[in-house]
Amino acid sequence: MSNFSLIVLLLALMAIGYQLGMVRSRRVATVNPQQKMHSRPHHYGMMVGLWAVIPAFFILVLWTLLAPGVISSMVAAQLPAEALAAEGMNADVIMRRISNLAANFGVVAEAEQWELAAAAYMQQLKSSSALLLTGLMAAIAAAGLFFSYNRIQPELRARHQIERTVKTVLIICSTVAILTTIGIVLSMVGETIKFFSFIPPADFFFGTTWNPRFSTTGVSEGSLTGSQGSFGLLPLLSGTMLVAAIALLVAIPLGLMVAIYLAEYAPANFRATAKPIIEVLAGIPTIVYGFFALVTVGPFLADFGASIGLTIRATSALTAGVVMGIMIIPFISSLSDDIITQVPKALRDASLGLGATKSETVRKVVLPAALPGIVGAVLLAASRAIGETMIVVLAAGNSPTLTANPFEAVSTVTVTIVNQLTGDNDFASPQSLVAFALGLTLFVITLLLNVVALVIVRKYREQYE
Amino acid sequence: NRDTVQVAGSSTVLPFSSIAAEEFGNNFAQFRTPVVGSGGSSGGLRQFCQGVGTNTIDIANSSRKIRPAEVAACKENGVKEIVEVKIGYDGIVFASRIDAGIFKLKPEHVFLAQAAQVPQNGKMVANPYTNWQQIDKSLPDQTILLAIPGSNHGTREVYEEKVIIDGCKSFAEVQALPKAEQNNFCLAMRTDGSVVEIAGDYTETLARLQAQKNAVGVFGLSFYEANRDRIKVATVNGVEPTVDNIIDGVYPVSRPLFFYVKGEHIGVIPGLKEFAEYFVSDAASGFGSPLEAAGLIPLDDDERATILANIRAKKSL
Amino acid sequence: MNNPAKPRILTEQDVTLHGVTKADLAMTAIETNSSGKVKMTARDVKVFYGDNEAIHGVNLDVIENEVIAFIGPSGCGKSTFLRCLNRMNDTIDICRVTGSIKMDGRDIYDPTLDVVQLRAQVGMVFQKPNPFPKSIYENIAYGPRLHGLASRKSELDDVVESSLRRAGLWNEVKDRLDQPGTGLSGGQQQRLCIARSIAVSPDVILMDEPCSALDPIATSIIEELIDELKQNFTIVIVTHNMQQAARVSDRTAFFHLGDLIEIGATNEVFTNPKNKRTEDYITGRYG
Amino acid sequence: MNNPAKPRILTEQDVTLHGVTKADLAMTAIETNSSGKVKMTARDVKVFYGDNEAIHGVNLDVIENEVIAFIGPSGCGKSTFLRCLNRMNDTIDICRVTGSIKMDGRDIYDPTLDVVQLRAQVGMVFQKPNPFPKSIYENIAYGPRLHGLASRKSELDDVVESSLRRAGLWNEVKDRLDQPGTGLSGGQQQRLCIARSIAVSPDVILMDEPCSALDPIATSIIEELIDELKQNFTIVIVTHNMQQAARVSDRTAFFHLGDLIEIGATNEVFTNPKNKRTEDYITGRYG
Amino acid sequence: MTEMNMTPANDPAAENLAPLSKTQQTVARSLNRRHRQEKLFKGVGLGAVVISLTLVAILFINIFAKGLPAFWQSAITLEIYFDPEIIQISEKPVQQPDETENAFRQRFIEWQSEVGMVNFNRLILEGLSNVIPEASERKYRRDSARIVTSGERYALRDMVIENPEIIGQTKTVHLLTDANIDVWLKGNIDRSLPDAQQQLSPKVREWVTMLSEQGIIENRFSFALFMNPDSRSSLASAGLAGAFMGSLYMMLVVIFLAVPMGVAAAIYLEEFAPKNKLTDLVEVNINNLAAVPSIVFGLLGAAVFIGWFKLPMSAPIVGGLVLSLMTLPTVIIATRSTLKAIPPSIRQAALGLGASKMQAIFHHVLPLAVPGILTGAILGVAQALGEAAPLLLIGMKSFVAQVPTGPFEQSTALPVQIFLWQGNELRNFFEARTSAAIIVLLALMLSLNALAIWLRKKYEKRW
Ligand SMILES: Nc1ncnc2c1ncn2[C@@H]1O[C@H](COP(=O)(O)OP(=O)(O)OP(=O)(O)O)[C@@H](O)[C@H]1O
Ligand SMILES: Nc1ncnc2c1ncn2[C@@H]1O[C@H](COP(=O)(O)OP(=O)(O)OP(=O)(O)O)[C@@H](O)[C@H]1O
Ligand SMILES: [Mg+2]
Ligand SMILES: [Mg+2]
Ligand SMILES: O=P([O-])([O-])[O-]
Repeated sequence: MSNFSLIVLLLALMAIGYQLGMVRSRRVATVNPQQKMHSRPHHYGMMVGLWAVIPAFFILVLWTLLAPGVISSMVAAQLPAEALAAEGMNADVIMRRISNLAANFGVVAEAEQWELAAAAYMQQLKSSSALLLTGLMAAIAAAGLFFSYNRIQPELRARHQIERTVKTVLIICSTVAILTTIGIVLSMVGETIKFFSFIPPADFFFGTTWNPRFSTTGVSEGSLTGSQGSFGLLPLLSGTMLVAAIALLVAIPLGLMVAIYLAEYAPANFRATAKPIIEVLAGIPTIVYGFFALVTVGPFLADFGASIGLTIRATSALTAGVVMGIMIIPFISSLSDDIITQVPKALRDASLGLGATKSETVRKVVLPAALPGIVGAVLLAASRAIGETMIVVLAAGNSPTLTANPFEAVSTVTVTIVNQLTGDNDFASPQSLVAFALGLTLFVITLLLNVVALVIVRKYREQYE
Repeated sequence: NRDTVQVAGSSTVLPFSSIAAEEFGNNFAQFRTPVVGSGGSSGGLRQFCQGVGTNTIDIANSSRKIRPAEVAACKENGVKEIVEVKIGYDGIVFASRIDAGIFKLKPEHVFLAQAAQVPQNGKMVANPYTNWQQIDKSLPDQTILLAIPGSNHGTREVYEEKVIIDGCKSFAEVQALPKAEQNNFCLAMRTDGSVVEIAGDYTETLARLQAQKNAVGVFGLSFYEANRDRIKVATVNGVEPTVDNIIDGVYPVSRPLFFYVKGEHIGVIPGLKEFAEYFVSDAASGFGSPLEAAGLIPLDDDERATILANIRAKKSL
Repeated sequence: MNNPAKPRILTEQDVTLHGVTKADLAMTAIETNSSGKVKMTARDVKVFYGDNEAIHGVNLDVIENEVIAFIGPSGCGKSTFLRCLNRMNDTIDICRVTGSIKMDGRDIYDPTLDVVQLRAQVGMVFQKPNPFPKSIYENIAYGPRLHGLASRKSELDDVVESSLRRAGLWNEVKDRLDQPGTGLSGGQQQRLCIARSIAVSPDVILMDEPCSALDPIATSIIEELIDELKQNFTIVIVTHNMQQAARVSDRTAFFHLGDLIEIGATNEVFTNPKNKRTEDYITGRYG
Repeated sequence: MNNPAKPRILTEQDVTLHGVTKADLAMTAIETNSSGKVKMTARDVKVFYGDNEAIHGVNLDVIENEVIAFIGPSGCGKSTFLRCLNRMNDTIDICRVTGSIKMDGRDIYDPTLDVVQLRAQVGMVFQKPNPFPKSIYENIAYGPRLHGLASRKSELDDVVESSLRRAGLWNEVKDRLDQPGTGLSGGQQQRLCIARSIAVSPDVILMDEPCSALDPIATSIIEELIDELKQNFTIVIVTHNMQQAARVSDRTAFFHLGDLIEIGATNEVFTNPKNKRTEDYITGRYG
Repeated sequence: MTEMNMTPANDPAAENLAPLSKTQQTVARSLNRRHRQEKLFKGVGLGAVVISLTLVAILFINIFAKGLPAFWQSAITLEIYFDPEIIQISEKPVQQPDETENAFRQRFIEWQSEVGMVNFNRLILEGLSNVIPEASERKYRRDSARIVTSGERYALRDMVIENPEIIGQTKTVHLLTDANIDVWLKGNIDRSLPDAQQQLSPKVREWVTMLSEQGIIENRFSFALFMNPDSRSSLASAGLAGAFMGSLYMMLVVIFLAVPMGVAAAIYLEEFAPKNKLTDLVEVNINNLAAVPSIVFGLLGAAVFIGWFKLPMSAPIVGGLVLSLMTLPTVIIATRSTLKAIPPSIRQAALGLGASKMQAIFHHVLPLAVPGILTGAILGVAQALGEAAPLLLIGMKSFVAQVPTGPFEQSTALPVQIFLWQGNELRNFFEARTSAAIIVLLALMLSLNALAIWLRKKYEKRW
């Protein structure tokens, strides 16, 4: 039976357990009228349902994780030793061949007789394993059901059991975020280490040229295979910072002023309409922004620059930054607006009562008080800016040079990750592996950024509450 | 078990593969239409070599030949039957905006326009050129702005191999360099913004041409064909990039296109073998076929017959 | 509180004894007996929250350099009326004020009047202490800096010190002026707010139940402060604590359900109320 | 705790009068004059907020079906002690309680005791009215539904109606039971909260300044309700209003700075306080 | 400090105004400057709002101006005679009572293949020659084959498969014209360009001009755009149905996975978790996840869901899982801040009535948090819906010529479709289609959001 249908069955069982538990608890209650039941009937029902399902589900998970390993070792134990010796192959490869055969996939060259036998054995083991699992689960579920059913007594704290289960589920959900982080780190660390076996870390972290080359150009000549290009992180980092800084320079003043106006000055219904409209800016696909930057903003900025005697490239850090800034306006405006409205009226009254004008109150009292929240909003926006890819791909000029001039073309870490990863590079070459090193570096940088921000916010929070 | 053929790989091959898949789906009612993914030649091959089983792809498209290292990696992971299928050729052209000057390029012009250092009077000096006319009087009076494919494109490899290296080695100064350093020298690019690497599709190159009148871009032949009203093409060594010229081998910048079939999956994934055969059939990719209409430069009939036979025989690399 | 067990002592006799006229009662008592100059006058002031009339036409004068206490049961409109006096009600969207309130002869609801200036002249201490989340120094310096009252650092330091001294807080905080004002105890915070409001030298200070959140010791400090402040300022104080009203105020006004029921010299109001409801209230019949 | 500084006012006479044994005296005077059965006993209860001791060892009995009032200046620990009685202090992270509190002889801080059940038995009305943002009906029905007190809709309707009637709110809201409870006026909200807590028929009701936000009329309704409720419930009420304490309570306990200074029959405490501080407080010397 | 004014002004109604004290004079002097500042500040705020709204407007105008034309597409109206001479097929199979399902399907597929062998192009050609007599001439064969887009022959085939009765009848059908004709008719190609730069041959241009003057070719609302999956071989029939369904499935996964899980995590972290170093770490970690470039989630998804859990490639389920992981931090952060804002008095009210902590949260706190949770969901889902980068790595940047019927079937997604189309060489055509796809994406996003905003309003009312 497939895992899916097993799960459906379990759910059905849960419903049955629920009913049984309810009925039973009502009967227990009538039998012991002098004693108050600790929990409500539906709590008992739910408890029986959970008892029926959770242990069985646990078995299912465990089995699914362990069974394949057990089966292969059983098959491996069955393999004729002389055949193994004769093949002189490594056992891993043989097992892969056998499991391919068992899954009805072809293998290279004709399969040996003993291989076919092993495959058949494996298939047989698999089907009996499935049977065994179904049986075991049925037994466990029934046991759980009857165990809990019989335990229903007035003093049994069914609600506590349920709440403990729910809390466990909540905890599991909150570990997903952590598991994701671990997953991300794990999926990058190995490749990063491989990358550093090609390129010394110092060259990566402090290198000032980014020119990874093509891992294979001129392979036919054979002369280039040794050449690895340069993998200096700094130009990419400076590009990332430059673009993000410009974006924040655009978004922070605009977003903050929007937030202030909406929260402090605008009439309620204007605010109610304007806010969601501005929020749309965050939902437009980034590729649209990219083309908007490339086709509209870039040439406009270039012409504008020319008219005031500045050389601005059509695709530059400025173009990408400005457009990205537009995209993250709502992150700052909406979140800050919420936070500004949360600043207690008492503070405003205190300032107004001293004879401050509204703007003085906003600037000197409300904004400082809202600062921790605003920092959070800016941080989220900055995160988005650093992690953004498409706009930069299209609008920043994709030129990894170390420059602080916003009118020049630049490239960023994220763009480079995409390029190197989806690129036409050997997947074992440093050109491709560098993507993982870049990803991990960016991860660490944003982590540091967040830690710093948390510390800052904490500091303010202690002062301000 | 999976009943749809899964393809991934080169974005150059993607349109051709998609058309073949669609036609296949329309003509073979008993099979589902194959799903064609992209992600670049290497990306496809990487997935291809992950192993055998339903959650790995059946076919990898590639705008270059599979490399020995990749074959080894494949074998390492149990993918041992790799059937190589060549489907045709692709031309690469230089084009500029329709209202810009007319270019009659030679490889050395392009090299001089993009190199970090150029040979001058026996010495290597930092690239002094900012206008095409400084490179050659026959070229238009236009600021140099080259939009070349990014290093994530298979096209870049052909471009460097057939244009840059070629142009570069025509200089005696370069020939004088030690053999091992020649390529390094040739491929070093100026970083003053005159050369832009395009990581996206040809449309992005086109958009760049639209934004900047002076830009010269690198395109696939079929893309140029479909946009003749907006861009005009440059001759290379005086040869027009046409299908005939490419088939005859007169036009220098062209390359073969491939796909690789996972032999282990043949007979397991329904329609895999049939799709591969259909792809190289005369109806799909011969002369007058939909693929030719889409810009593929077809193989000649003999070559196609051999390849078809290879598929039937599951001839592995 | 005056012991609730003894309310009956107010007799009919008492009332006549204090010679209250009928006219006085009819006008809802504009008490102008006073010795001093009139600082603010309110005539027929009504306040509406939306459609709900919270104050029903109050007439009242505030005399210069006096302490006037507003008492009355919860929800009777004390705070509302107080907030009219420096137009803090403007900050409540649905609030509307009619009638006239003048200060030094000038209508403070005149559209040409600058409300910012008015609030600088009529300071306010709120019911709940609301220090700025800034340092103690900055809390005090905020107003003077805003209005440009001190041009140099040393002047500002002087203003801060003298304000804190007068609020009786200087000794407790002089060593930690740079620490946040929110870190002070409730009573200290309230005194900080008082110091903050006297730092801009207003003419009138409005205090809305300044001691409601305070313990007895803190309360007595604030009461002493009020005593001292009335040398220079006119003070309007709202309190639900009759003992406090009795202790600190020169005159007392009793509000009930949006009406000003009675106003008069404090000792008179407490010992000899003219109105039955006042009597009931101060003797603890309700509230 | 009966103030350790002033144990002397308990004269030998008093002790014999009420038949207190020596042992009891050693326990710092647990006042058990009473006619009724003891419902809750607190012995040497100390409460800490972090390192700060807010209650310094209080001993106190609550008698069944009495109304006991806690009075005392702000911050003296009335609310804190009240919250100990149904373990609402558990919800404050930094709060720690020592000593023993028993209800019907059972330690309520016993780890095996189900705190949820305790709170169903000891209901609480908070200082600030906190209706659920649900309909009036749902506000009342929530508790009975939670505890399965009414199985059918009609039963539930009955519970809702009788609870609202007893809280004196039925006439005002009977036509709008489906409207949000938050839309009621402050006083109505407070009565709603009272109705909500009596709907689950607790044994003891704790009320933390239930009238602080109310006008006189609402106050008197609640006071009448308390009078009525004490037929069936035991009521502990915190108030800063001595008139109220005098009117509604059978016994009064005076707290000061975390100590229980004095406890006794209400008329005795008010007319004849044994402790100087109690006297100062109730005569308005401070507070 | 205060310099009280000494003027005797005993009459309270006196109109001669009392002079101000010295400090108040200083205040009065500062007022002009401060009021100017006030105006400026307010003006800047209003300006910022106006700029932001203008930017929204510009982007929308930009997208709509480009995309709207793609909702209409030129089609030719032809009388098609389903000629029995050309359509020589056997009887449509009917399931026999003794026949198994499988055997019947086999037979039906054989019959379908037989229908597929028919040259439906000939039907079209004959229909064409009714309106263009020259079309059937041998020398114009190439030209006449380029009028109707190639995919329409399958439309005719499907008509026959659907209902073999029509063989022998004449039907009026609207067939999509070739994409190049559409571009030409919409005026996106400069008609004065020389032949060498034109996509259409002179003959075709002549015909098309004539037919559109006669009204035989006209712009019709393009249902194909909504009903068809993507197509490469017949560009004019390319549609969004596949991508739309793919995105929809993914969003369902995100909504049913990321939102509940994020809320659960937020509840635990905010209401239950002890406040210590570990929870600080978790908080930083979640904030940091929000900053991880989306492509990295793609890497993770490929490794975990495809490599480890062996889920199918290119399937919306995997895309949904990856996007869920990506959206999770947004939902958690939004929910946590909402939970923080809910007054503790509500929790205490419930606890005081004898509700357990869990009950207090689920009965009272969560319902109140719904608006904030929905805001988080709006932001998260909008982001997930528009995200393409991580999908590249799990095989969703694919050409899929079928509409998926479930989340486990291969499919593509709207942003990916936008990606693929904007890279198409027939730029004039696809520029518009890309924008049309963006409009559809925005419409999907806005309708998901509208739902959330509606719910948010509904729950907000109760406060
Ligand atoms: N912001 C407001 N919106 C609507 N009604 C209000 C508002 N503020 C006060 N009210 C109403 O106006 C009336 C008077 O309220 P006010 O705050 O002036 O009472 P108060 O005398 O200060 O009472 P307390 O002693 O409780 O502070 C009350 O009925 C109150 O409900
Ligand atoms: N959550 C808390 N954290 C820290 N300290 C607290 C907390 N709650 C109360 N306290 C402190 O405990 C002491 C007693 O407070 P409590 O609230 O019990 O006073 P109260 O007698 O109810 O006063 P009031 O009449 O003002 O309500 C006070 O000093 C107060 O500062
Ligand atoms: Mg008030
Ligand atoms: Mg309290
Ligand atoms: O996608 P490519 O064909 O350029 O590898």
